[in-house]
Amino acid sequence: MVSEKKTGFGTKILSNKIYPIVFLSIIVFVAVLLLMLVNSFTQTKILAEREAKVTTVLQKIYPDMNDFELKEDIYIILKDGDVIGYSIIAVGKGYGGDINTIVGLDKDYLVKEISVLSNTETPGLGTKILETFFTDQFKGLEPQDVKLSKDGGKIDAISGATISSRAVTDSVREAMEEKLEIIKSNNY
Amino acid sequence: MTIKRVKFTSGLKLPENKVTEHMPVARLELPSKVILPLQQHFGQQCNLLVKKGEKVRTGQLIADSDSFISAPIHSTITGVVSSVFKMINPLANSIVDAAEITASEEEELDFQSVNPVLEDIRKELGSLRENGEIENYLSGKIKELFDKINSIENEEIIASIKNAGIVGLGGAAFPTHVKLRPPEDKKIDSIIINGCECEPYITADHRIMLEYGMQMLIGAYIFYKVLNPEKVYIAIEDNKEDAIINIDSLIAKSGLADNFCVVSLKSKYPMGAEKTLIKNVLKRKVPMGGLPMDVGVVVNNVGTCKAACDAILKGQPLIEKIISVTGAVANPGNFIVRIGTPVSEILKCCGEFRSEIREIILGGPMMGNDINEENFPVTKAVNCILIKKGLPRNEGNCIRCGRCVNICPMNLLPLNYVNFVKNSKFEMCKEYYISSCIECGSCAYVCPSAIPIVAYIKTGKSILAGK
Amino acid sequence: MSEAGPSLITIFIGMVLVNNLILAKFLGLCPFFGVSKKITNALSMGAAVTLVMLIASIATTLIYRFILVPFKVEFMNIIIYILVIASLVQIVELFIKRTNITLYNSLGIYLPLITTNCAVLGVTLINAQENYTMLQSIVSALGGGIGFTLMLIIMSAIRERLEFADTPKSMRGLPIAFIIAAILSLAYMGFSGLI
Amino acid sequence: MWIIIAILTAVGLICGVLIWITNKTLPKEPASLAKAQEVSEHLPGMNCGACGYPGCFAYAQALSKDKKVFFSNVCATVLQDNTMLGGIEKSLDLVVDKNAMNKKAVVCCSGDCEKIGTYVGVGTCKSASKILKGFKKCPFGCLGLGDCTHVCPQNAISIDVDRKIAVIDPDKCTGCGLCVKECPRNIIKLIPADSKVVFRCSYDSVRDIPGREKCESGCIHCRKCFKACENDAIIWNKEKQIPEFDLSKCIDCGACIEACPKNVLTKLRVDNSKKEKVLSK
Amino acid sequence: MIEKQERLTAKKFWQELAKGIVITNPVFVLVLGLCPTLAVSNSLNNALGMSAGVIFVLLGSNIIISLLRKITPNLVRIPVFIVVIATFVTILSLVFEAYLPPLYESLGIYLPLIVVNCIILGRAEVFASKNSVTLSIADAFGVGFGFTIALIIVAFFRELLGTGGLEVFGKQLFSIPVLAESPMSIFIMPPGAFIVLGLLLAFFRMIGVLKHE
Amino acid sequence: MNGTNKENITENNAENNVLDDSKVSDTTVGAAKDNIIVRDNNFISQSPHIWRGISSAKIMYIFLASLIFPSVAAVYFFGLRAFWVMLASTATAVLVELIIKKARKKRFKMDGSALITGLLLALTLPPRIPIWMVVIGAAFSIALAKEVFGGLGHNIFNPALAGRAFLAICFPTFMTQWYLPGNYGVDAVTSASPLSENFIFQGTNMALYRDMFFGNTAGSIGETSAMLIILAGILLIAFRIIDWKIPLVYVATVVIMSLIFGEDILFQVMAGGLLFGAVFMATDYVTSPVTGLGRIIFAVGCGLITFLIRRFGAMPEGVCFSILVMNGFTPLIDRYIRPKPFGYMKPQKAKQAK
Ligand SMILES: Cc1cc2nc3c(=O)[nH]c(=O)nc-3n(C[C@H](O)[C@H](O)[C@H](O)COP(=O)(O)O)c2cc1C
Ligand SMILES: Cc1cc2nc3c(=O)[nH]c(=O)nc-3n(C[C@H](O)[C@H](O)[C@H](O)COP(=O)(O)O)c2cc1C
Ligand SMILES: Cc1cc2nc3c(=O)[nH]c(=O)nc-3n(C[C@H](O)[C@H](O)[C@H](O)COP(=O)(O)O)c2cc1C
Ligand SMILES: Cc1cc2nc3c(=O)[nH]c(=O)nc-3n(C[C@H](O)[C@H](O)[C@H](O)CO)c2cc1C
Ligand code: SF4
Ligand code: SF4
Ligand code: SF4
Ligand code: SF4
Ligand code: FES
Repeated sequence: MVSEKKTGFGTKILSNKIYPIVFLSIIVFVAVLLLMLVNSFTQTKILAEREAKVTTVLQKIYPDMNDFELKEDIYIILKDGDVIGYSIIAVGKGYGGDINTIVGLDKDYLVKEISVLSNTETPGLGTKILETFFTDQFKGLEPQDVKLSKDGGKIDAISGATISSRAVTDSVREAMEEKLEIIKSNNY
Repeated sequence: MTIKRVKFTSGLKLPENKVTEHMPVARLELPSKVILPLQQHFGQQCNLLVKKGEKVRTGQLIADSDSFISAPIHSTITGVVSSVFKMINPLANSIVDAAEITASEEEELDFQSVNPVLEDIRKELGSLRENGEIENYLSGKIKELFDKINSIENEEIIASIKNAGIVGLGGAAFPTHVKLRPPEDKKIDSIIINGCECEPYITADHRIMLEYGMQMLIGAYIFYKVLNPEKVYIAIEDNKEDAIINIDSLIAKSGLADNFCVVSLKSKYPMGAEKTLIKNVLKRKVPMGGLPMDVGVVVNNVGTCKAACDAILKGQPLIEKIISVTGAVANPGNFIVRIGTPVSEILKCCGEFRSEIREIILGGPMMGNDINEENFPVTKAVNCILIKKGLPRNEGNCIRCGRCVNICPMNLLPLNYVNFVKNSKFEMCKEYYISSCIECGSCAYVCPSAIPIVAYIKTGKSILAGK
Repeated sequence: MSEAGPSLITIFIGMVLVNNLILAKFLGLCPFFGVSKKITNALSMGAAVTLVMLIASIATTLIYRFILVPFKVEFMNIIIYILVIASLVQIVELFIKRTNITLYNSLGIYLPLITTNCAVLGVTLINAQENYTMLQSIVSALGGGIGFTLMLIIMSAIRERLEFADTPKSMRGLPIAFIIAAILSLAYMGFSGLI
Repeated sequence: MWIIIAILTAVGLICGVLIWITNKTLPKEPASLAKAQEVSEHLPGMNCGACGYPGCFAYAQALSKDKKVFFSNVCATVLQDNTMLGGIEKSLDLVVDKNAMNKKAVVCCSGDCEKIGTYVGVGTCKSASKILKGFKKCPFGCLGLGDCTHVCPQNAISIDVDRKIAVIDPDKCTGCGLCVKECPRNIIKLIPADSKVVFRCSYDSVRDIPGREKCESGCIHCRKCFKACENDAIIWNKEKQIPEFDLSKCIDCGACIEACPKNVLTKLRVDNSKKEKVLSK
Repeated sequence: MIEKQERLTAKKFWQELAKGIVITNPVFVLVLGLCPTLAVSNSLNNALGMSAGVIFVLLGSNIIISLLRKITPNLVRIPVFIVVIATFVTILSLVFEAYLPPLYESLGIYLPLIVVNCIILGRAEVFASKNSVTLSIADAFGVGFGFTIALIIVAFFRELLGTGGLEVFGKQLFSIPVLAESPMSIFIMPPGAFIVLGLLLAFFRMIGVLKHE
Repeated sequence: MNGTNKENITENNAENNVLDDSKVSDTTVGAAKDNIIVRDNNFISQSPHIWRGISSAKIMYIFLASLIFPSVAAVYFFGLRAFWVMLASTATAVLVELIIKKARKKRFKMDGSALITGLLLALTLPPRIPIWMVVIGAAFSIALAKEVFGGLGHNIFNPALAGRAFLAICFPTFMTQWYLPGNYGVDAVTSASPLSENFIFQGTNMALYRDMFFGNTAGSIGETSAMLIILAGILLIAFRIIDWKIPLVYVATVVIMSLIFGEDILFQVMAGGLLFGAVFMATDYVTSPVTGLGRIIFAVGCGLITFLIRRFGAMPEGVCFSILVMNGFTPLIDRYIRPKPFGYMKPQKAKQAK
């Protein structure tokens, strides 16, 4: 299609043997350049969004917080510079995939509140882990109590969704046990 | 006793319905006319040698062909060629020439010459009327007879069989002389005489083995002499115990026990089909697309043996044969009929139909062909006339039950052919080896959805053959 | 492999059965429905896709680990990945066209479709998302390709059989293929939780 | 930032080079393929197979190798369509006399005849004709089970339920000839599209089959049509005992049609308003 | 050919537009771009977001490719087209991530996959690389709207049956009493997507909108 | 190309050729061919001219009869509620089939297959599932898993199982609520089925086996009593309705896998729907391969997948899904697993022979 057009100047370039390579490179170059530009505009906004998201979640758990610090995957919640709690992320394997839960601890290392950030459970069944009747059970528990009642803990599983319930509970407990050690040893 | 019993075989257990089993063979009176299609065998159609209006005698050659795979045709009564026309051959679904011969009063025989050494036997046989007498006479002189037969050249025997127009009477009507002349490189080590008669209703072969046992055995001996195999097996299903015993004793009497033996087979359909028969008797498998002689075997029907005996001993060409007339008729029976006798003449002797809506089937219920009117003649390939109540089938969807697959003696997948033919995928039929099907009908018999599978297969085959 | 992560067998089973590209992830549907009428075509299409997937995974993992991550330009992955894949397909197409014309005819317009086959890009993106190592990427691509081919073959065998079926007229062809895909996907949901 | 841009551009460059090298090193594609590609653009693309090749592209390949194929294996759909035909003529450098090649299929059977019995079996003409040459008295007549209707890509064939025979709509028929091959009784014939009179009987030379005499609606070889034609357009075929037509002389007067006592002769376009389409696709 | 088409009339523009929506509806007629259609049609929200994205990319790439059509060498045609498309997709995904994070998350991997949406490359190959810029714009809009309509129809059924109600941009439109309590969740899962699209295709064929095979 | 039309023709033809005794007309034709009798009441058909006479419908009804065992047990264990579930399911199945056949202008034949589908579906459901869900499931079975493919004989997937899988994914909550037999009341307590995560049995193994053998466990309404299912299976095999290969190989595979992985064999065999599926559902002709070897492969596949899902998967039960998965493989198996024709020789060998 291209070579048929015989119009003076263009012909020479267009029929050059390595023209395809050059053309492709130019296109890639322009595209990459363009993307770098766009990215530089949006980057700040994206980062801000991400941070805002974390803040809103934390804000919900600690209404009176006004700042936080991130150390070794642990959010240290501050109010006017004083530590009022710690937040950690727990990842468990549910029925449909990973379940990410944010666990808010108070100063005494007890669960203040948990909130499921993302999941891929069966709607209407596994997704009941989002509901408060389930998450409220965690309030005030120590790590060793964060277990399904079947397994000897204090959390009642959602009927029909044991797998999801267990995934949340176990991941919360494991995360707490692991991170509390870090918190205690480093004295955050 | 030299009975070999084969116990375990696969196959279909059919309701036998062999009502004519105990009815002795009766000779039908000569027909007032016969119709002789010029192709009654597998192979080339013959050219008519007589003209309309010409007078012919019983046994006179009226049609022949130059082709190797072909068999001449003889007039079966004495009379005048009253017309020459075309007719539909129901067995091959083709249009063939045919000659009609109207009988005259007196029967005149025109048999071929017989080898000089057998001349006297023929004379003596000619004086005997009753079949029983013939049998007795033959068994009396059996050793002498074998010697005489041994002294005849193979070529001459084969030529006589060819000139007698003998074809396989087991159903395929394959010219017998072709089978007696295997290619040089194929050594025949066994002959199987097929007395299975696995189809329901038919009893013609059974009666031959009971009443014409000696003649059959002599026929078998003739084949034995020509092909010179190590062993001759006479294969009979175990529902014909009397025939097994009869043949066994005849073998013993004739001193053939070294090389001849009776094989008793389970009565399963399709035991009589060449390939299954060879498998069951000899445990050999005829290769796909191959012939029995590829595994060193020749299979012949008992009727063919008797015809060979008639031809060699009496010089009588194939002008008559034994058939069963059975089914929904008042007086069923086994009859000797002249070839070419219209079905209507035979049925006259058998009384009224017992069923209004009926099928007239030439052959057995599993493989026979329907005809639509009673003027069709009995040809060389017909061994039974079966009148049956029509069976309207309500073809349903295949439910893939696999029954057809299990039953198929050729290990095929019959259900696929139905789909392929329905959807004109004939090439696929080839891929699934449709040509291996022997059209035994087992699959259609067991199909719970009443699919006429064989009809589909026949369609597919003939389309592939480009017909 | 220094990084922890799902074991290779988990990745493989996951890609073949549990998170089958076609049935669970909705990737590569166009060729799945387009090239599944005959088993032979399905096989060669599957093989071609698997091959491209494998090479693409290796190339993109290299690019991801050694260019995009160090320079913190992960957002560039789409454009670079697709460039690599498109070039690869172009090469494969040229290769088949020039060496085996019958194969080319039977694959016909679907060869270029491999480029736009979501499955290939999908696998490379998943690899990046899950931060798989080289070995893991290879296994994941292999699993993805095999899962894709398997479904393609199953589907084509079913459709070959359905050619003989008395399917309602308006259901013939694609609609019935969708229903088959639905029930297949239903059946393969039974594998969930295997990993 | 410039480094990364440079690196990524380099990736693009590498890709381009690889493609370029592949292109150079592999053998060139045969020129015929490009030609076939071009030809196939002017083909209908239905892949009906009527031309005798497995598909349109195969046909195109054959055409690009030898353009005479167009005359031996003509694609009737192209013949009907001027733009396609023009395209083919141009790309193959051909001149096609459209009229000479244009054909219509007609069913050479004019009606139901008696049946010889109740046929119970597979409902296709192919199967039915395998047994006693079909269940109709005439061993040549149309069985009316409609095998031909399934193959017609134009849906031109339907079954006339009254007469139980197939009827072809000449306006839809493109003369592709698929039905001719399909009919097991060989009674569909291709005749020039400008034929005026159609002889609708196939019962010619084979006669006198007992019980299967010629049917009520067939030719009785009375020669009345031959006598009725004043323009010598009918030639009597002595061997087959049937009329044949000289198109150039026929003036479409209809005298022969009038004369035929058995209504075996009809116009190409018969009035088929009564016809009920029951079995077409 | 090309010259002729460039003498464009307003009528032709509208024709192309309409053709894209109905006659060559990318989903129902051409059956292309299935992956995003099925993957993101589990809710009306996602469907709308996806459609917007597709229209944007289609428009952008059609314009650029149409502009480049005369100087693009055949050998690297596809890589070039796809790079152009990918650029737009990346821009889109950056913008979505920055300004519409919820949508960005729910579209997930399918947002980048717009790049391989067969529709877009298909249009580039079949249309934009052979036609003028204006016509390409019409084509982009036509096909884009066709895609949108298809997506909305599919999403409508899936969300309705799968959740027992409809919700757009956070507003509950309505819900069906019994279903809302125990929704047929299969419809927002993969099998449901196949079923809905399959039945829709059959339905359109039945009422004669689409041709039978 | 067009199965529809051809079927029409056959039907048409059968109707055209109705046996009408009044039409018996003896016509004598021609002089030379005297006494040729053409009769309308003459049948002409291809061989064979006899037929065994066990029709598909008969097979279906015998199969249905064998289903009486688990059905009666279901009512005994789970009360009238089970009966209503069965009734709703069968009625819906037959009704939907009728409607679709009518809409497609096809003959509706009561061949019992829809009854089987309906009943089998019901027997695989938990006892307290809401009736409207049963109706949806049965409608799905017949409409989208059977009739879209063309009806009896054409479907790829087992309709009853497809319906069950549909329900399992649609309404997982309801489909995972089991009840112990015997308490028919409105407020019956849920109980775990033996394969469930939290199934705890207080008692000896023997007692557990006994309960499972006689059917005194929680589970789908038809699957609990191993004894009756085995009995029905033996009868079906004896009457040659089902092929022994599928159920036997299926169960044997699970047994072998249990041995390898050290599971409790008797428990694995009797728990859940394994026996029920192996006897009644994997044996469905339409959706399983036709050849013997094919069936064995099919059954082994079913067994492996069942065990895989039970042991490693999230679902407590794998029978339904494994049979469905293998149904998908059936056309492939049938395509490539073919018996060698009688006397088959490899092409080269055949050439050498010639
Ligand atoms: C389609 C389907 C989806 C399911 N989804 C979930 C889920 O999201 N979460 C869960 O824990 N169990 C789910 N299950 C149920 C599990 O397979 C299993 O039955 C349950 O975990 C057992 O819980 P129970 O002991 O509380 O009854 C689902 C089941 C099916 C059939
Ligand atoms: C083309 C052809 C050639 C044959 N040639 C021979 C032959 O040379 N020798 C032989 O013994 N049989 C030959 N046969 C006969 C077959 O072996 C067999 O006897 C015949 O087909 C009848 O068998 P059936 O009744 O089982 O069908 C031939 C058959 C066919 C079809
Ligand atoms: C299904 C089937 C069944 C047959 N049954 C018999 C039978 O019962 N008796 C018999 O003599 N031939 C039977 N034949 C024919 C034999 O295969 C074979 O052709 C015959 O025995 C050869 O002998 P002939 O040439 O003397 O006829 C049968 C053939 C087929 C295909
Ligand atoms: C032995 C046998 C087993 C059957 N099993 C099933 C079954 O599991 N599910 C079902 O829906 N129908 C079953 N049917 C009925 C029928 O075959 C089934 O509905 C077909 O799949 C419909 O085409 C069975 C029938 C028989 C004879
Ligand atoms: S397929 Fe042929 S050989 Fe096999 S059972 Fe049927 S008719 Fe007999
Ligand atoms: S016996 Fe009949 S129903 Fe059974 S598989 Fe064979 S053709 Fe189908
Ligand atoms: S013309 Fe058509 S309907 Fe008539 S016999 Fe031929 S194929 Fe059958
Ligand atoms: S009627 Fe025959 S020749 Fe005419 S278009 Fe149809 S198939 Fe072709
Ligand atoms: S959109 Fe076509 S393959 Fe995914």
